[in-house]
Amino acid sequence: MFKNKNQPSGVDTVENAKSEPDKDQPWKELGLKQDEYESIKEILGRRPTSSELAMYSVMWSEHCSYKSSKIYLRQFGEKVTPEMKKHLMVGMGENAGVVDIGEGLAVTFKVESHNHPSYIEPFQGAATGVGGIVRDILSMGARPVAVMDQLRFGAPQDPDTTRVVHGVVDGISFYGNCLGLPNIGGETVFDKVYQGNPLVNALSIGALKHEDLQLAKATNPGDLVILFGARTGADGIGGVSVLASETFGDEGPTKRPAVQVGDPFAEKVLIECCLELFHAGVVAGIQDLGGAGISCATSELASNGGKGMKIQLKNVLLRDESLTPEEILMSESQERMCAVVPKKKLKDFEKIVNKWEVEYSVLGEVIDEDRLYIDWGHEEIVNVPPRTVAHDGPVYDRPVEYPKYQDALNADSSSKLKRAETEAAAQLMELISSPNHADKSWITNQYDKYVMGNTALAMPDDGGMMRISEETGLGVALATDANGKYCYLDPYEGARQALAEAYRNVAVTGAAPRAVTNCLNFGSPENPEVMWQFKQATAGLADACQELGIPVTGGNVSFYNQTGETAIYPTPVVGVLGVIDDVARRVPSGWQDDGNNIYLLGTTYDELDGSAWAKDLHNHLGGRPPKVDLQKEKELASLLYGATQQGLIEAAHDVSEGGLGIAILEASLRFNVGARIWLTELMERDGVNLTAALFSESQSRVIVSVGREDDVKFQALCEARGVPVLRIGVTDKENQAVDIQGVAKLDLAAIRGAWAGVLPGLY
Amino acid sequence: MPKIIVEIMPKQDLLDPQGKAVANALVRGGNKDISGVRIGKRIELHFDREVTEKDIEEAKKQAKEFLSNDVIEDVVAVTVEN
Amino acid sequence: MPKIIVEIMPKQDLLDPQGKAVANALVRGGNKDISGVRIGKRIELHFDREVTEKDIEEAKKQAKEFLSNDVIEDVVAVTVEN
Amino acid sequence: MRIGVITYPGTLDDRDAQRAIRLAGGTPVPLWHADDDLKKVDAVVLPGGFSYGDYLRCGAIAAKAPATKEVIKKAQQGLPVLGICNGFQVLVESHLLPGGLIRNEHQHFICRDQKLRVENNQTDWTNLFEKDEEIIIPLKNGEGGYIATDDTIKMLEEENRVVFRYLELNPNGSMNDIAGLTNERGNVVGLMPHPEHAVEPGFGPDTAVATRSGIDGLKFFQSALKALVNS
Ligand SMILES: Nc1ncnc2c1ncn2[C@@H]1O[C@H](COP(=O)(O)OP(=O)(O)O)[C@@H](O)[C@H]1O
Ligand SMILES: [Mg+2]
Repeated sequence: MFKNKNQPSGVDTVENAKSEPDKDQPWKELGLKQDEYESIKEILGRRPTSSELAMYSVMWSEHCSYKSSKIYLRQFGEKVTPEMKKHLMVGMGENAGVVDIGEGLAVTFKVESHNHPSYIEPFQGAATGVGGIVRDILSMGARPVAVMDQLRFGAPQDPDTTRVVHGVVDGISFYGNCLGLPNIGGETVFDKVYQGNPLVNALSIGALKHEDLQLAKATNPGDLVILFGARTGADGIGGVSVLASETFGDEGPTKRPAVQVGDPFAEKVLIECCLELFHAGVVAGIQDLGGAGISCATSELASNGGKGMKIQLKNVLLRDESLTPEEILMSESQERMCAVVPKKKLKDFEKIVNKWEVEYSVLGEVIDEDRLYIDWGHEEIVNVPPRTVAHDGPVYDRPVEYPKYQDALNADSSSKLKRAETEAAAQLMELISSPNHADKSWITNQYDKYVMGNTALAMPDDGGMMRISEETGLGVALATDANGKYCYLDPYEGARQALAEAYRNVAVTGAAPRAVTNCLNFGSPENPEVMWQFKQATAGLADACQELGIPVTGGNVSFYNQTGETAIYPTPVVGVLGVIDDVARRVPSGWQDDGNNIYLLGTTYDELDGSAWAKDLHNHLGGRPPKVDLQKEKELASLLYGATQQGLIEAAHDVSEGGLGIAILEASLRFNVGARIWLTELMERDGVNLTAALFSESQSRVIVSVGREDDVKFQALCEARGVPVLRIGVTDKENQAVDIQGVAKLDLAAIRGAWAGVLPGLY
Repeated sequence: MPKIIVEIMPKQDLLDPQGKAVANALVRGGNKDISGVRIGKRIELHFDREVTEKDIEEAKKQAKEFLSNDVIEDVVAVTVEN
Repeated sequence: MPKIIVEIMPKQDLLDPQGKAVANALVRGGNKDISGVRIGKRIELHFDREVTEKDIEEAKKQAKEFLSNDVIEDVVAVTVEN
Repeated sequence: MRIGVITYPGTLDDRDAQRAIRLAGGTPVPLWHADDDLKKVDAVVLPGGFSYGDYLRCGAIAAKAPATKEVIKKAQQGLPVLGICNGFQVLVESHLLPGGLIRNEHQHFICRDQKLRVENNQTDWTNLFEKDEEIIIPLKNGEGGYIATDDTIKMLEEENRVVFRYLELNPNGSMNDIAGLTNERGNVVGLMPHPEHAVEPGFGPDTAVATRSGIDGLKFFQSALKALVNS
């Protein structure tokens, strides 16, 4: 595609671009639109060289430029008050946001998608997804300390789902375990809407001292630009622009660009090497290489620092000598970093990378000019203003259209479904043994949750929690959520709900929510109805963050998750980070002691639209998702925080998908301690019937267990904070059962059998 | 014992981290002349009887569709030892 | 490219769970005649020049001492492709 | 007492092992794989992880490292050596312990709280346990299936060199449920599960008493300290 027979070296030079202005160029094959190509010509005042074309095409791809989402993402920054920014050291726009957690410490966290590569080659796709997000965290100067994974698979029984599940879980397990990062949580959802478009999102979190913060900037002319880590090869060339920026045809992926192959060992060594470089103070700026490889690293470092660079591309260490300059610029080979190093620190830099046996080469230097020059030997092949590549890409205000199906969908409420209250127990058992509510340990047991010795909570608790300071016990909790069904019914409310649920899941662990990340998984932006969903969801999320008073610190957008005309449910994965002053106060999601009181906090409404009861038991999806009241959510979180600070709560578990019934079973299964439950008072107080009491998915609800000696105190606290509280049962260690009075006495062993066998049976 | 031997290697263009690690170890150990190492699989399919043409056909099919992953690997040989 | 190919298999009388898992999958898929599967390694050592007798000697030594673990594996072949 | 912990490229649990030594009352000494200087330590821990990415065979490349060669020499003279998971694999590849470790029977990595029985409490790393004591420590490995020839297995059983055996569930298909071994002299012990992850209340395995409160791993390191004091 790139060879030019007229040049002796076969390379298209800047000179050549001037002398041969009318040469045909493969802009279309590279994913550019006609007007985008024209505007490149306008910027340069000539046609681009083939290398420049390669750079612009990858950097202006949807995945790298956020061209369809930019105008909506802005509101995450705009709808932020100074109060919300109080703890924010680095906000959106950097590799990852950085949040002050006190004691001179900070954490950085972000979630990112690797959906398309993971469908084509599930193992390597998922593995390199973990690798990529970890490098983002590392590039902020932080030591990565944990990962999480948010997964959406197709129908559980479909043979292709088996392929994807095995590959993805193996890939995450392989890469994360080998890096020595505990996996502390995630999501697993099955739905046939994700059949041809599985979602593989990976989250990483890192910890740093305030003074260790690094930025991706080249600000000092004369500093050296050094590429280090793995050699550059032919893998993943144009993967980002081609793969993640287009819809798969009905027949599945047609383009099979070379996939990226991950080497977690190389990345582990790179992490240790980078941390040593940071602490030795030898780097002035650093950027990871992910999508768009060297094109991205050079142009972003220069653009962020308001400077330029002069690069000799022949200095790039290659795995395969036959790579063309265009391919080198576009290669997405993994496990590489780009550092800006003052000349006088070069010796120190070399000493450290040599210790870790990491290869490096000096590509060029920072210049005091708004220009990125790249030479190939003696020939100039790139001469561009870096900002135009990195930041001034096209911005689209895509057509938006209210979906034709939306009104009918919202009108199709679940109220017509039969509520057979005599079958409630059977329905509960059916739900707990459906793939979406069954035990996920077949997956999570493949992940190391112990490494580093700082994991305070992990699967199956509601949020993951890490100790950050060994001296004081200061730590952070993290949870992510997204309910695609709710978002399909109402993307605005659904996005608010995702935030509310993640927020609640952090609150139940005993931590105080502080910051947000997100990964917005949607269909094609070229479909106006999808764009409407996107517009609604981003507005919902931004408004909700403002209401809860916690800022978005960063995130990622994944479009084109659609096969033919069928898009996935809008799936905005929202991650909430909380802070806890001593992880010793953490609260698990299951009761342990005998005879403790079980309370339901919050109010139950008749909200079964979009519920697991409707979808998983009746194959119905329609109506309106549950209402979200963020003021209540805030009060609930603050109550939980106060109660855990006083050590009043033994266990807390949020009530979400599957409703109260599932929450009770989960809290009992956690430590194999049963419960006696009564629901009549609840039904009377809230005016709901048994089906709603058990299966409604009303928000702002949590079940807690409280020791008898703390009862009075706890109830008083609830009253003072105005949180509805109702005793619904008592824990019961003797009877190995969950006895729901008037419904059924369910044997714990039977529940466990039904719950634990599902995933192993399928995969 | 009659057997079919299927040999599979990582695709030339793609990174072979395992091969790289072993190459480095060999070089560290003094084998300076080795320019690279690649590591693949050798899969033996055993039979209780003579191998037939049909078995070979089937093995070739399985080699491509199941035993290897054609996105990242090549089947480099399918041979018979009777 | 000149290369030496080293082939290594798990010892005959030791467990090979991976081979067993593949055998089961093949049998489930309809290949009823396969009596067993064993999975070993095929290691290619690449050279930028012709392979010499000395290289082969050295490769055989490495195959025994490093590339395989003689407690659990056998080197079944060391061949040259020039 | 100074206990060295070797870091290879790809080692993961080195800091955890150091923490465990500290909590047991010893002084952890970080050792670097490329150094043949063991800094006069009184004992050595080969920690868990994926040295050299576990490529070729787990532990195979690390077995050739200068620090490992020194450990092999000193172990033959009686230096207490504990190999955990990847460290066990290094000991096997170094032929300090017999047999081999291969991919788990079920083909998956597995991380779980594992019950073990202490079969031999006469080693440098187990002298504080009761014989037949049942303990729970985390297990996490992809290639933990222990195999050996029938003769080797017979010898190990006859000489009481199986130190730990898996109880309730054999997580990786190990022969005779073998979780850990010792050498003839009892100074070298290797096991797949991770005692260094069960040393601090709040961060260990779940127990019947409280979430993540198991600290059965502490006795490994305390045993070594005791052995050193007595020697
Ligand atoms: N893919 C995954 N990776 C890691 N942890 C997971 C994954 N899927 C589920 N989990 C964990 O398993 C537990 C149960 O999951 P789930 O039932 O989905 O929780 P919830 O209903 O609270 O969202 C949680 O701790 C969750 O973090
Ligand atoms: Mg939850």
